[in-house]
Amino acid sequence: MPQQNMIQALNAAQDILLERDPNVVIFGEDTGYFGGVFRATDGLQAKHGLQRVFDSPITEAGIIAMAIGMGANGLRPIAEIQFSDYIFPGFDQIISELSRLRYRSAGQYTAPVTVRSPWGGGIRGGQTHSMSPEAFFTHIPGIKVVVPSTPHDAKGLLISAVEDDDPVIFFEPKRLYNGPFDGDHEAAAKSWAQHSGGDVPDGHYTVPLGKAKVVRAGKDASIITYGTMVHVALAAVAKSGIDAEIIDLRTLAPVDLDTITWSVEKTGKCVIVHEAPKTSGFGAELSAAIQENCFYHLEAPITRVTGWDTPYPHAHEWEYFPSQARIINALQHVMKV
Amino acid sequence: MPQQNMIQALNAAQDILLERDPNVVIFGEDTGYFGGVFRATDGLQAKHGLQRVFDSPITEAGIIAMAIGMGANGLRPIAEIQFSDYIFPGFDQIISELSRLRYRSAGQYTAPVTVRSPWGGGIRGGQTHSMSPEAFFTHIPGIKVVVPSTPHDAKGLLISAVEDDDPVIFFEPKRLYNGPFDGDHEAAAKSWAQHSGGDVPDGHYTVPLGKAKVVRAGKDASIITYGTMVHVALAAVAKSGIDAEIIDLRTLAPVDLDTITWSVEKTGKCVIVHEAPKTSGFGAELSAAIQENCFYHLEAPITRVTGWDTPYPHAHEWEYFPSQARIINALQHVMKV
Amino acid sequence: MERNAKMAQNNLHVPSNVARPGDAPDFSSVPLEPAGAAARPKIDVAARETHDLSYGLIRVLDDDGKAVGPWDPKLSAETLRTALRHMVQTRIYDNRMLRMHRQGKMSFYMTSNGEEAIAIGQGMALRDEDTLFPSYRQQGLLFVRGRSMVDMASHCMSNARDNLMGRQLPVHYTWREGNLFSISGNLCTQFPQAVGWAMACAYKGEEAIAASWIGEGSSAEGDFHVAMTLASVYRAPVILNLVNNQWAISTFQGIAGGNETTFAAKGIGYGIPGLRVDGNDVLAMHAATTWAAERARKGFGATFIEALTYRGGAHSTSDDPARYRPKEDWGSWPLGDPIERLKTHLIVIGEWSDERHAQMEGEITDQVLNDLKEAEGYGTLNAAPRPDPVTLFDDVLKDMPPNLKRQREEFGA
Amino acid sequence: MERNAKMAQNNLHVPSNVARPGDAPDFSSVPLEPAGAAARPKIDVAARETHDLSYGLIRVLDDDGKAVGPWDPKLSAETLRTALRHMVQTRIYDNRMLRMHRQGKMSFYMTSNGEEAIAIGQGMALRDEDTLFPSYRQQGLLFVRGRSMVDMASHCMSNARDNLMGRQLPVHYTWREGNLFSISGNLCTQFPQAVGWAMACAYKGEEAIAASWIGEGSSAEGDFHVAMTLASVYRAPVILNLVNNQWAISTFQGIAGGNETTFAAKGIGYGIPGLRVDGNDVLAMHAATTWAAERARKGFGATFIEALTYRGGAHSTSDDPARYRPKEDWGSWPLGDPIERLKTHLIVIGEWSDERHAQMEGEITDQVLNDLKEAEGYGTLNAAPRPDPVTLFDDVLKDMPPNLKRQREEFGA
Ligand SMILES: Cc1ncc(C[n+]2csc(CCOP(=O)(O)OP(=O)(O)O)c2C)c(N)n1
Ligand SMILES: Cc1ncc(C[n+]2csc(CCOP(=O)(O)OP(=O)(O)O)c2C)c(N)n1
Ligand SMILES: [Mg+2]
Ligand SMILES: [Mg+2]
Repeated sequence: MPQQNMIQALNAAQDILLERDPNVVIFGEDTGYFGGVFRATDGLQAKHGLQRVFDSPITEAGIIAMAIGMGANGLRPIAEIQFSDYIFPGFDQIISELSRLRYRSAGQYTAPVTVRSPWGGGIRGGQTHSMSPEAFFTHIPGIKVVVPSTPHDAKGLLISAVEDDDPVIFFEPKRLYNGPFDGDHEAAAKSWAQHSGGDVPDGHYTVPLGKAKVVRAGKDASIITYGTMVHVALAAVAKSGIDAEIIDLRTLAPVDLDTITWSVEKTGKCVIVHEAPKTSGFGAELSAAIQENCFYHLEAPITRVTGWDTPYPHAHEWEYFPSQARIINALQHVMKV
Repeated sequence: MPQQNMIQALNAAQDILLERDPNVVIFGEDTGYFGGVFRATDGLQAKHGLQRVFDSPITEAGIIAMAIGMGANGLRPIAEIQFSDYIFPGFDQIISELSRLRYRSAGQYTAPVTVRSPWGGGIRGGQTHSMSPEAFFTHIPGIKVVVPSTPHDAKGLLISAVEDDDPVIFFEPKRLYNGPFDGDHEAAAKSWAQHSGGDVPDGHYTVPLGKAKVVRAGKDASIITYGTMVHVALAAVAKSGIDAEIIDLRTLAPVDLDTITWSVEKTGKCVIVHEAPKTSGFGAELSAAIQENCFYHLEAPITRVTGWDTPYPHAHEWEYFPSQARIINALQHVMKV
Repeated sequence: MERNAKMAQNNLHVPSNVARPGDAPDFSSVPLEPAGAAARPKIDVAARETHDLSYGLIRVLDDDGKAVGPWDPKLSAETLRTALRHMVQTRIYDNRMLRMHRQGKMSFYMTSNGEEAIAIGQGMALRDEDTLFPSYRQQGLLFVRGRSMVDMASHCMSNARDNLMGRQLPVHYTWREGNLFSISGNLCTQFPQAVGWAMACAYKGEEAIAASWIGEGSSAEGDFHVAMTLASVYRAPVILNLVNNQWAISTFQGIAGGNETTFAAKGIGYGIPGLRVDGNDVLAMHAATTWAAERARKGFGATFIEALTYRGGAHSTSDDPARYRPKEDWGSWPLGDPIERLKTHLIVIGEWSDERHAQMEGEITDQVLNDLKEAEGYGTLNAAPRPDPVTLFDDVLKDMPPNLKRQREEFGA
Repeated sequence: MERNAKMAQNNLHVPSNVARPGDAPDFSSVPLEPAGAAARPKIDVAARETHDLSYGLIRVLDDDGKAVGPWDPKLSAETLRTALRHMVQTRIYDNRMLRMHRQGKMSFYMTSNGEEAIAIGQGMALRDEDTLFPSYRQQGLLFVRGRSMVDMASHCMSNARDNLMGRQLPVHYTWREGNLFSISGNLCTQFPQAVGWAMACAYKGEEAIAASWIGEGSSAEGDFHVAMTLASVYRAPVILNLVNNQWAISTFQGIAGGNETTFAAKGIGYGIPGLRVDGNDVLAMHAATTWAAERARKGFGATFIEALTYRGGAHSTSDDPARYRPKEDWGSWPLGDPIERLKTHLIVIGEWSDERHAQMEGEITDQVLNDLKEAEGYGTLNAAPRPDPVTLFDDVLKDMPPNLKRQREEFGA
């Protein structure tokens, strides 16, 4: 099968979507001529034309609002927010408008908008190029939230997202664009060519929204995670000697609670891992929901391994970014019981 | 002691703050000449002058940004956002700027801003006058989040908030402005004059930030809540025959985990109640933290009673707003074990 | 002492030059340019050349009730009578609804008293396929587009016939069939959405355009700028309208920046022609909109229109204007009452009379009463029938997600 | 087929009239008004009367290197040499830092090549007590205010001497001592904050003012409008500057709206005078800022200044401009190189020579190398010493909250 990195997979997905549906349009800051600061739309303007893949002014509110108007009027916009740290000028248009349009109009108007945005840390981007703001979006009824962890899933999920008739916030773990990253920042960079997740079929295929994936089967404990942390967790488990199951959520909203509870009921132990700050992070919802559903199966407290409750630091990135060691600690902690 | 409703108490707090500190300024939409759409600044412009209590243009981003600039330059602004549903155009200025200024400047610049905003449902306001967006703010490092439930606390907490050197988001349960509301919307409106929380001392006093209050001692179960739901929970417990302890958090960030764990360890059962949608609401963080800290004391799953995962409806407000009945159900559920 | 010393030298400028309760209304700053004086440029005019139009005032109806000057849209008497009928119907509907609010039949209401010429004049200058993105104060658009009052009132009473299933506050209409977008409670958000909609019209090669309305107070929101920027950059076929009714709840237009400039002049800074129009002159509103619509349809891009008017009533049923502005100020508004002005014009040109007017008012009143009564039959906010409560779980997403299914079950469905 | 039919009639306008790699640079739209031609109005001028200034170009240095016209600030030769020194130092510092970035000593860097006259000319026209709210491309301000390069580079290398404790990306300086506000990575957010700061100056009755800078690309953000609105309404003593360096990363100024108007003209729509100034002419920048500062201090409110310039280098170390613009385009920029222009002027007036210039460059280079070396002694991004990691838990709030205490403990402190 062809090997692609995540950028290539995302680019291919968009190319296919543009090809198949004349109503698909792509815009965002630097997404047109240049093809995006991460090159996810590279070549698409040249191929599909200025009017289908174009640059927007620097206004995230405008990018979302324009997408709403276009989406309601029959187009299927893919709007790029250059970094998810910069989504907040557009937050009102997402929470008050995009997410509620179907509900408040009782289905008369809807906007099938996909918002793509590079997300998460690990690239020395400091506090304004590293955020993981997914928790905010999971608290908004009326939108879906997706985070892929491999090129294969990125392509299949993006196609699903754009073809979905609901608004989708599609967060891309930018540290995974060029290769899987297991948290060991001192090791040589790995490439997707050596990873099965880099096997990306040609052409159109979908990975369904709302379905988690067991990326490592195990019986001792369950690790619930998504994005870059999937790979950090895999490496941690390999080193830990603990037979932990790892679940890659892929879609955070609506979350696949069935797969989660199936796993936790089996293992009785659960570690949740994400990059965002702990307090009111998405791990809180996961923990609460698991505890509600698996209370009688839990043998140890559900433990969260997360970023600290501080802004994302620059120099101390590796003291902030959840490490394999912290995951191993948490696993040992839940196993001790 | 003088009896005041919550608006009068908030008004008195601001009057005192203006009086004591020439650097206190108040602004927001309609806060100046008119004294605010809920009258919380009524009479303050006439008394303290046009330059200290004034109207702002309709720009929530501008209200926050102006407060940041003024606050960094030595003033102590109280910025009103007319409804917390309308805080989102200012969300970027809160999350990217206000909350991080101290951190990113390593303490060189700080902005002691208090953002007051009417919050929560129960007034037939529909989806744009009823939201409870507190969870978003508890996920932002660098700000404090306060929700009072009585006139007494509202005054004391607001004075603490404004005198605090950190930014504080101060959410006011608008359904409690004129009287305690226990969720029974068909009953005659009650007045604060008949409620001990309406005893509001004259002059300057403070209620400390970061300290929860046990509003009803009990031994069978713990109810953790805040805002309007404190009163609904009180009524529900009274009817339930279950001797539940009720904790009014008052400050959500930083939350008083000591008081919470002390109570839950005692009762072994916990019900969390809030108005906001369930998924990733602040109840998720509470549940996760309680489970982490009280795991071995828990005799039943922590149960959340919340708004549904929909936008706030208009006609069906009372089907949405968490009722006494739902709280009683949850209590019975945790007691059944 | 120290405080007072400080206070003494406080140089912060806060605009406050407006008449307040107890003062006589002061409208001396309202420009009373003579009707017919403003030039009517070609539709491909450069924005810079609309300088005078953006600081002046486009008026067609003069003090004697005659239509004059290059902006006279030369509408037929039939069309003018239709406009008058819509305006009168809007006024009567509004005022009856206000009464029904007092009777507890709905939770909230907002009238458009005094501003009827804007929605009606502009609405009539547009085509049915053009999509409208109004604020909450252009109910006249619905009358132009022929919506039934039974449906309108049913929405406002959140009853079983409400096409929004009781999910929205009154007056926040949506009517897809009539190409009227979902009205938002969040100010100004619709402005850039209308631009996106218009861009999609251009993308699809359609002739349809979009039009949006905000209040002068709302124009301070960032979304205003965002809309203007996008409309300019992509030359979107959109008409962006600002209704300057002098008030934003209790704050006067100076707080929105109106003391330092006209609102219309903002257009030019974006390279968008700015027109300042007498908002109480239905002919002028119609003419300006016709001009802007042709400009948009021919590919010259957006137009920004400031309609100068006065909010006749309270902001909404939640406020009492007597607390912040002089009583009876509406009566001294120098641009008059839009209904009276059109009525006079029709009489002056011999196409109307006081008798016919009174008769029409009577007919409309009957119909309004009739329709509102019929609507009440479908329920009111506090009297059944109303939408089935379990529908509150619908339409969050296209297909109900598992969390909502669980919650609906918990709800007892 | 159907798709192609659809595509054929796509009428969406997307600006694209800019030279791209392979094309010859095309600067034909840059207004080359003769130096000295623009009028210099009184500081209390009405915004409307700056119409010509906002569409024209204020220039002082003519093609022969002479200072001409009413905007000539008549600076002493001493002051001009200081300006030249700051500009040269900025350029040399920038370029050395770029090299250090390539050596892995910092994570990121942004130069201000070609834009030095803006920060330096404007910085020198302000007073030390005026607070500066720059974007990431006005490092020249720090030189004007006398910050040590050791400290600047220490920040950029996030080393043990970094006054920001390693918390910020390079070039996102904060320097309270020098009244330079915390530079944000979020575009345009500082613009309305500067207005708030300035309002507090007025509130306290101070003479100090605020000044802020954004790029032309950033001006599309809602915060631009919010800042202009607040500055207008409250007549804030602030100077709001827009640096139009033609590019926002890979997008040209047409995408920000520059094809349809000048940026300066936006000021007028707010009732704020708009000045368009040759940004590569340090005298013009100084003069415009002096005018605006006096206006602000005397209570007449804000001024909006567009500085027309060209981004000489890459956007940042993260992009390669060869992918989106013609090579060597900077060399054909019609307004020249700001350093060359000031140097020529000083030579023309007999106050400078090529020899002295070369000597100064040598001295500055030595000092830069020296200071950067000293800074490296305090560590680099990848070589100790660096700020103690446990400090990452500090300064979130004034007092560390319990959740952070627990986390710091978990961290192992
Ligand atoms: C984002 C937002 N902020 C605040 C409000 C509250 N609000 C509702 S109407 C209004 C005044 C609007 O005034 P204007 O734009 O002039 O419109 P008008 O009511 O005069 O038609 C305000 C402040 C809101 N609905 N949305
Ligand atoms: C809110 C926000 N959106 C996007 C970005 C990403 N970004 C950083 S710089 C830049 C271009 C800015 O261009 P301009 O304002 O012209 O300034 P210049 O770089 O030319 O000085 C962009 C899009 C950001 N930092 N913040
Ligand atoms: Mg208004
Ligand atoms: Mg630029």
